Amino acid sequence: MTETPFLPLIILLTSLLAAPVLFALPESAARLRTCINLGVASLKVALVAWLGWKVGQGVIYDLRFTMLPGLEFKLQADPLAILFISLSAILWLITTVYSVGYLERGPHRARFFGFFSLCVAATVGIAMAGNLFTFLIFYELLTLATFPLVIHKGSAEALRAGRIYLTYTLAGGLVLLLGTLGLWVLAGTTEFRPGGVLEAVANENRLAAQMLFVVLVGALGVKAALFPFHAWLPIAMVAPAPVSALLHAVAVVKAGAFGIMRVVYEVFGIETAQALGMTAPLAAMAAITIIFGSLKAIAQDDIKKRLAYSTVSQVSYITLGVALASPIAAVGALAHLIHQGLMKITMFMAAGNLAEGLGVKRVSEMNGVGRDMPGTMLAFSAAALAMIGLPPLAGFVSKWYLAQGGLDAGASWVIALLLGSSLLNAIYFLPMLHRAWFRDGPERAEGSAGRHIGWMLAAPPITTALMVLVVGGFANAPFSPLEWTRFVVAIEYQE
Amino acid sequence: MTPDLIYGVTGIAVFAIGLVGALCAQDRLRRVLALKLCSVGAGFLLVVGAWRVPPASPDPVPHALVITGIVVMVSATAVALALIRRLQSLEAEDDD
Amino acid sequence: MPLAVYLFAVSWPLAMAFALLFSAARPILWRMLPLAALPALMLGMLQTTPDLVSGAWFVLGLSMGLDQVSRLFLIFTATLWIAASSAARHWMRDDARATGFGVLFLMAMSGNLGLILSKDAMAFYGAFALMSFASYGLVLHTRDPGAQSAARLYIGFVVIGELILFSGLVLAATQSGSILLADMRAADLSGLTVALLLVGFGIKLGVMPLHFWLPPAHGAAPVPASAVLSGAMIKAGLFGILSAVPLGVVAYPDHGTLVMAAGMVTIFAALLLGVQESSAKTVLGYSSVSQMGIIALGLGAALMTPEAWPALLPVLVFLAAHHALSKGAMFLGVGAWAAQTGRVARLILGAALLAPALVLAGMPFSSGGFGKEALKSALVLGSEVWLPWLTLALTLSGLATTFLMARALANLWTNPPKAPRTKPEALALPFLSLAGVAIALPVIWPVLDDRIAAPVLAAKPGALWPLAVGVLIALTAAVAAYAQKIGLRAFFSGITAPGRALSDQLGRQWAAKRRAARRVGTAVPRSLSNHAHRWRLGQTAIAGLIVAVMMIEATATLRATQIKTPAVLLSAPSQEMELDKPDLSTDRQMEDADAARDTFSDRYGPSGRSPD
Amino acid sequence: MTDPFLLFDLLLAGAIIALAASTLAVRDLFASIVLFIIFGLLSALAWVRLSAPDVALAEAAIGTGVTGALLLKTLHHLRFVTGRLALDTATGFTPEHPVPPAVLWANAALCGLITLGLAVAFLGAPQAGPGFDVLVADALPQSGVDHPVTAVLLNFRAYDTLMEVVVLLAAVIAVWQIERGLTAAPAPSLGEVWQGFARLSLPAIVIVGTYLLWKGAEAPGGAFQGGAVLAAVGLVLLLSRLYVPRPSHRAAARWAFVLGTGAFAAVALLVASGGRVAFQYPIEHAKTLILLIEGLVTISIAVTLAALFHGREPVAIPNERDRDDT
Amino acid sequence: MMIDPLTLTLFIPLFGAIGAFVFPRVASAIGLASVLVTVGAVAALARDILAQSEVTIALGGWEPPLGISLRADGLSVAMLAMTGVVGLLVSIGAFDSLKDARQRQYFWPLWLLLLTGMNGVYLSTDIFNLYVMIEVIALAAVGLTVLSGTKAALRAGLEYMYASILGALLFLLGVGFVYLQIGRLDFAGLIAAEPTGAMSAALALMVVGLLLKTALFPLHFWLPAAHANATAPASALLSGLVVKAALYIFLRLTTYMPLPDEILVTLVGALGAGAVLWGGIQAFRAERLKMLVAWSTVVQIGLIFIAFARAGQVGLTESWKAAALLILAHGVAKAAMFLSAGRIKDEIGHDIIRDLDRSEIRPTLAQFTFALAAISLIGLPPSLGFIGKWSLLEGAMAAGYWHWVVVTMIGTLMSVAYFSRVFAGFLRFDRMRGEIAEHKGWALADIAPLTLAISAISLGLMAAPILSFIELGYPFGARP
Repeated sequence: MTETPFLPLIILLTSLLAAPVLFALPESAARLRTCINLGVASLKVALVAWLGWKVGQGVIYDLRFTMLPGLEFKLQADPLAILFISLSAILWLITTVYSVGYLERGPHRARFFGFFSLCVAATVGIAMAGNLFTFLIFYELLTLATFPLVIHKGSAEALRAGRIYLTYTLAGGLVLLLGTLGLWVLAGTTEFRPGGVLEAVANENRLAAQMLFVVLVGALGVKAALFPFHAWLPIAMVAPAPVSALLHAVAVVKAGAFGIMRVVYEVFGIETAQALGMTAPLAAMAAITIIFGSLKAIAQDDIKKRLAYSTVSQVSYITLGVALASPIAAVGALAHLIHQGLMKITMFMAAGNLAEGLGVKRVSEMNGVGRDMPGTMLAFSAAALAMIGLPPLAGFVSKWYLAQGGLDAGASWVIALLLGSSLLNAIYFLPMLHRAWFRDGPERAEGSAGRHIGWMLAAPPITTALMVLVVGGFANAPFSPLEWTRFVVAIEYQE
Repeated sequence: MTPDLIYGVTGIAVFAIGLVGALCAQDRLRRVLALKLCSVGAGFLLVVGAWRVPPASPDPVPHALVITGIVVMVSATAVALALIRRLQSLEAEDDD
Repeated sequence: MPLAVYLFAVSWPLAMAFALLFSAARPILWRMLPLAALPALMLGMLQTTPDLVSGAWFVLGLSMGLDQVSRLFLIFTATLWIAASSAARHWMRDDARATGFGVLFLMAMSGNLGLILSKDAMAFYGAFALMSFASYGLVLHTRDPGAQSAARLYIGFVVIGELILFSGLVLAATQSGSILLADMRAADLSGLTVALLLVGFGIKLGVMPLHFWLPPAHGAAPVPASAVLSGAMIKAGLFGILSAVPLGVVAYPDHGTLVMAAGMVTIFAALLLGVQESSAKTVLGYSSVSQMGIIALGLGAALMTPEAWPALLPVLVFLAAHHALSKGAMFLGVGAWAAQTGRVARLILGAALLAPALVLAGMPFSSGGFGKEALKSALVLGSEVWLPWLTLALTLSGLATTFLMARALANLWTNPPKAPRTKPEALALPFLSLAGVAIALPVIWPVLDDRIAAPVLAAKPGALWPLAVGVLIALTAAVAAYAQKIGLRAFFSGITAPGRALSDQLGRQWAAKRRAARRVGTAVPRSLSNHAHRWRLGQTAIAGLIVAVMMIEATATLRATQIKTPAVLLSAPSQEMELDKPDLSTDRQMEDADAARDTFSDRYGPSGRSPD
Repeated sequence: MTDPFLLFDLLLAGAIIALAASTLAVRDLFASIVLFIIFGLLSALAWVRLSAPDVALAEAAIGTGVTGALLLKTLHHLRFVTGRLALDTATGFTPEHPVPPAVLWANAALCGLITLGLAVAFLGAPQAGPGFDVLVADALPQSGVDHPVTAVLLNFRAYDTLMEVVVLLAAVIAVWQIERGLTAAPAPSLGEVWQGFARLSLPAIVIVGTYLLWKGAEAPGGAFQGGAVLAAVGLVLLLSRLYVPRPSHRAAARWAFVLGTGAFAAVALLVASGGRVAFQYPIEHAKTLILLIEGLVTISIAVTLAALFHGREPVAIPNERDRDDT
Repeated sequence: MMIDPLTLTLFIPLFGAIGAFVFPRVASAIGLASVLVTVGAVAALARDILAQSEVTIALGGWEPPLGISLRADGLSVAMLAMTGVVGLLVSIGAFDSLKDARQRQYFWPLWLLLLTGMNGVYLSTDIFNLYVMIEVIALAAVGLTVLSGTKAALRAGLEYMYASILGALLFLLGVGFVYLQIGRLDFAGLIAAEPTGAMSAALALMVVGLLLKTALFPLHFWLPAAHANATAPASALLSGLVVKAALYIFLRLTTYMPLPDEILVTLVGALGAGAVLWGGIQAFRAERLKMLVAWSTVVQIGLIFIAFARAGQVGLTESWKAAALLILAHGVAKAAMFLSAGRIKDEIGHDIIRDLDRSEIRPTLAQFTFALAAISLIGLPPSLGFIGKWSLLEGAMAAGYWHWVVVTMIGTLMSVAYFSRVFAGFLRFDRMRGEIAEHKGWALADIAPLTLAISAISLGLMAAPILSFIELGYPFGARP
């Protein structure tokens, strides 16, 4: 059943068109800007919900537009895309609220929100890209839109971080371009198709297909912060808290992970990828990243850096789940895409609140913050415990499926890996909670307790923390991310 | 040995001399002169091409082309020389 | 061999000890120290057949000689003593009490060698006592409180042991009617006698619960002394049992049960006690205790079932030699390691230390592995009830030894024993030689006596996994302990430290390279562009390009003309032909254009005007 | 060897090459320019020998005459601004970092190779090969003029000619643009004595120029040659200070510059509006139109060339007489 | 009384130039109006092309080879359209930004003559006519180069003049050889020509002459100074449009002449690679913003030639399409970039890259425009530059010419490197001495480059229609 194909386009355009308007607004028109921001974000959530409903009913959206002979710009709304856009739409709304509060009196707000909007548009585009070519377009757009956000502070440090970020991601993008071209030349199409498009090529020219896999996954691995390419992520921490939150939870790293998913499932096809012998190395890479990221996280004292390394580790769960080539693991991976986003955004916003409200930026300064900011720290704690994988929180669900999937795929080492990783998670998160709740902090004088953070800063992390609870606690309920994930996996595995 | 051969080679030689000058000369005026020699050389080639063994009259088209070329060249020379003069003035002002 | 030779072998160290009292002779004697045990070694090597000589005049009649077992004991004991004295020579170079040490050392040596060569109870007992009491001085050598208490403990046990042993020997002599050890061994000794003998020798052997003296003494004595204490002297206890107790002749099931139980307890209790120690040498001492537990298992089995004895004997001898050499090497190695000042030397020696440690832990294809497996197969002949437990215990003993070795090495790292720093490399040599011998034991053994070696070497080479598991757990424990010590965060950042250091290093190098590259990168283009500008290379390029293109085109043209007939080229095409061609091509182009337009219209629909 | 002109040809060719080489070789710029003028005249002679009198005329008048005058003026300017008017010689500019001789020799060697290649190509090309002869001869009756060169210039390839005039226009605009605001420009002057000569010769030159223009329709000569000769009038006027451009003349000058171009283009376009294509003169009016165009173009060329010689646009210069030099 | 748009395309700017010259006071108005009308004529022509796929007019009713005919096909109309639209927007920018009355007075006639020349080039089918046209372009362009009247500009202009004249004369001599060999000068004659020595010589001379005018490395020596020192609108025209004229002629000649030998194609590609690398290095070293942009032009020209050579002789027809896309992309984006660079310079007062961040005034819109243009020049999606680069890489990969892929990739990375220097200058705020000054507001001169930059990006979405359009009339010698 094909319906008017414009709904995806409208969803894309909501934020894409909001950007120029936001750019054009004068710096002083704060209220109007907030209205536009929240209005568009809410509209988008509504549209996405509608889209999700329709897709759930089996409607297929497919919008094509020829850019070069044979090469199409294609937007589609398959269930996998819905999964990712819902995440981005909802979290965008929440982050927008948070950003409005965070940047209340900061400079360059017009620029910030404009690029913020573009960034989300790019994410939506990535989600709905119907072929690798379209994906590439939005992937690069994402790089460009996030760069000004990363260097928003305009300091030398921020610029250095921005340069490193740009170097990594643009180089990755260039390699992705190469890979896309390679795909185009080899397969004659860049279409995403469940089951992949490369089976014939893989039989014919195994080496070329393998190289293509390495190139594509390597390129996407840059944004997914896979082990040797992860260095930009902790450095990009100089960005303002909402940006970090968005970067880590939704936009950049997820774009990479999502891309890997698309490439493995819909460009190569999981069977072809396995036949090429490429999934095992990928799983190994992911495993290394998981452990490495956790170990690095333990050594960090800067809260945001610790969270950043935690992201390096956690995002690789997704890659791992994809690489295990088991439908159950795939469910875990997809669920983790959502769950990690919720958990990590909570933590980053909480960290931002600590910095804003109390000036606390280091773990060693966290003593007693639980008493000073109970709401924020409760949210943080919930997310941290979820990360460790305590039932019934969200993190547990995805880890459970990953472990099951590991067994299913005959890779029992995954269990050990997950246990080890959870242990490491505990090692770096629990001390934070211990400090926050069980240690007495320095006396913070009444007046100097930092500025009072408004509800716009306080509410978002609590909201997302609640969502962490809900998606974990009601994982099996209809319309939960997990259910949707199962739906997606059934398609990808063509069951 | 007919005139067209002689003058054709002459034209090429003149062009080559002009080319050497254009590439090697460092004085501004001399470079203009060299380019002008090149244009004469090119003119020679066209005129030679137009030549027919008398009593046949020559092909008029190349003649027209060469005339055009000459006018174009004088225009270009004039602009180049104007530039040179202006630069000379500016540089002289700086020296003062 | 004449008796004189035996006497010489025994008294030569004594003579040296005596000469050492004279200061003038000391330098040369210290240099000769390694030679002290050489006659005994030569004797052992040369006297390949059993031999018994007597001198009726001495005391109650002296009998000396060698048999199959004692020869082997002599050889490894002498070897160990030679290595230890080589080490002692350097170890004691600057020691204030070197002379005293030397004298006592030589006396203990003499006693040790003497008891092996003795064939009668009197001589044996005398030599045994000489050795034991001389060793007291060795234990006490440093005179510090630890040494004093260790020595106190030691001497207490020695005294009691000597007393019990004396009673035992006396009873045995009575019951057998001979003072010849061989006769006692063949007699049907009473249970009490055997018990006394076992306890007396057991104290030397260090089997629990008679072990208390051993670890502190080993820890307190200077390294060369520890080496012989642990390697050679406790084997004297075993030797005594082998010589005096009628093993394989009479069954003593109760004794056997007790000894076996003690052995099993020893193996693991020593582990539990040992890992708590913080001195490497003490831990090594416990390891000796634990190893003696293994030997006790063999002894117990033999006591219970005499039928197993022929199979057990070679194994026990082999185990004794194995332990003597490896443990001696370990002690010497520990000393040598501690004496090293250079980082590299320590690293090398540390690595070398792993060799005897692994041998002790029963690495497959080492003497430890063979010994343990051989013991297992020999025990098959023993009590069936005990067998599974014995096998398990033996297997797990590898684990225990591994832990102890790991613990010892860890202690060595954190808490190295005091050591002289004069000639560190000289101390390394004896260690390395002895370690070499220890490793090569499975090869040397059949050369010495292939009959006794055959059953041992026929055994399986041993299993790796106990060792591996032991190492793993030990490492884990070490890591955990370390982490505990420095704090978790510091620990984990420490784990990544090498990576960080490496990346820092790489980063620095990279940065340096980058700086250099940047210098080059700025200088080269600048100079290039300056020169290109000054030399006006652009102008040259014009001429160069014309030449290049002309040449390329000329070649292409030549190639083209070779294909075609030259006649076409030379004759100018006629005017008509010239005029025809463009028309044709124009027509063709028009058709093509239509085609293209059609495509365009098809593709973009109404935007292209229909070609009406 | 039967041709008696062969020796002449050879000598002339040798002289031309020698002059070309020495033009660039001599150190003194003035000598260089003079040699160049002689070279140009001899080239014109050679072209006459090649039965191209139109080209020869154009080369002599424009390529040599006007160009020579421009070069001399520039040299004068150089001497003026560097304060070396009194010196007899001008050796030109010596760069701070001279190009190494090796590079120069490399250039020369490469040029030698190029010459060789071109010569081979030339000798390999068909002699008196294909051309437009027949086509022109066939079309000449419809062109409206009798002289084939003029027909080509103003009818068959009138588009080229229009663009050529546009080049001239572009040049004068560019020159005015370049020299705008330049006040301290020397104006070479021939002095009072020449004014008399000028008064006498001017009418004669005007007549010659107009004749050339008129003749162009059926014999060698035409707009460009005529224009050049008329431009000589301007030169003489300017040099002798008989005519001093004033700012008020600017607008007129502009009109004069664009007159030819504008008229040419307008005619081309106007004929196009009548269902024809551009430049397609109605056969009955062809001669008239061509003559009209030629006449206007001649005026424009003459004024433009004179303006190119004069350089900057007319500006008010106080005490102009004081600035006279030479 | 309808005059065909083809002719109008040529004559309107000519009359405009005349008008703007004669009436200097209203030069701007006349100029702007003429460009606008020209664009209209081009649009009409484009409509004709869509209908007939090519339009040919024999001027004066004289068919070639005697006469000269004008021919418009997809490619030439695309070039005309690019020239017209970019020119129009640059004109709008110039309308606002040229403050000096005298500059304005001369800018318009020269620019309109330039437009005449370029339009002439794109419509011409006669190589001698092309010679005259490139001279028109050369003189007008030199006039624009030195519009600012600074010494640096004059020096650069003079060097440009020498290069232009020499290039044109080489071309002229080539024309002479063509005449010697085949006795005619029209494209149709060229197609029919046999390869001979004279044709080889002609080709060599014409190709090198054109490369000199296009400023392909190592013949680029005149370009950076000339483009960097001109006033902003002039730079935009010179960099965005003028070099393309010679490139276009090169394209036509290689299509019509019995050229392309594999080695020659490779040579040209290698020179392109040299341009990409050397230009990239120099752009990275550049101290001034406009100099950086000028070097980026050298790089882009190199890229276009790599596109030409991407698949060797076999894929030449297809390769030209990639090159054509890059030509269009560069024209639009570079004009935007020069205009915005000029705006930045006007607002800040200098264009030293290192000190851009010291300024308290941040012309954000111009900076944004610059960044957008850079996106297209770097070749990031979905810009037209990206599409061009995509086509380039696709062909090179399909043909297995990996060296061109590598060079292009390196060039792209280098372009990121040198442009990010500029972005850092835009976005750094911790080196200012005072507070950020209030943005002066938008000007017409901001709108023009912004429009250009946005088109450079969004034209990428229309690449397929553009490609189909430029194929109309088979300008690439495609003979299906």
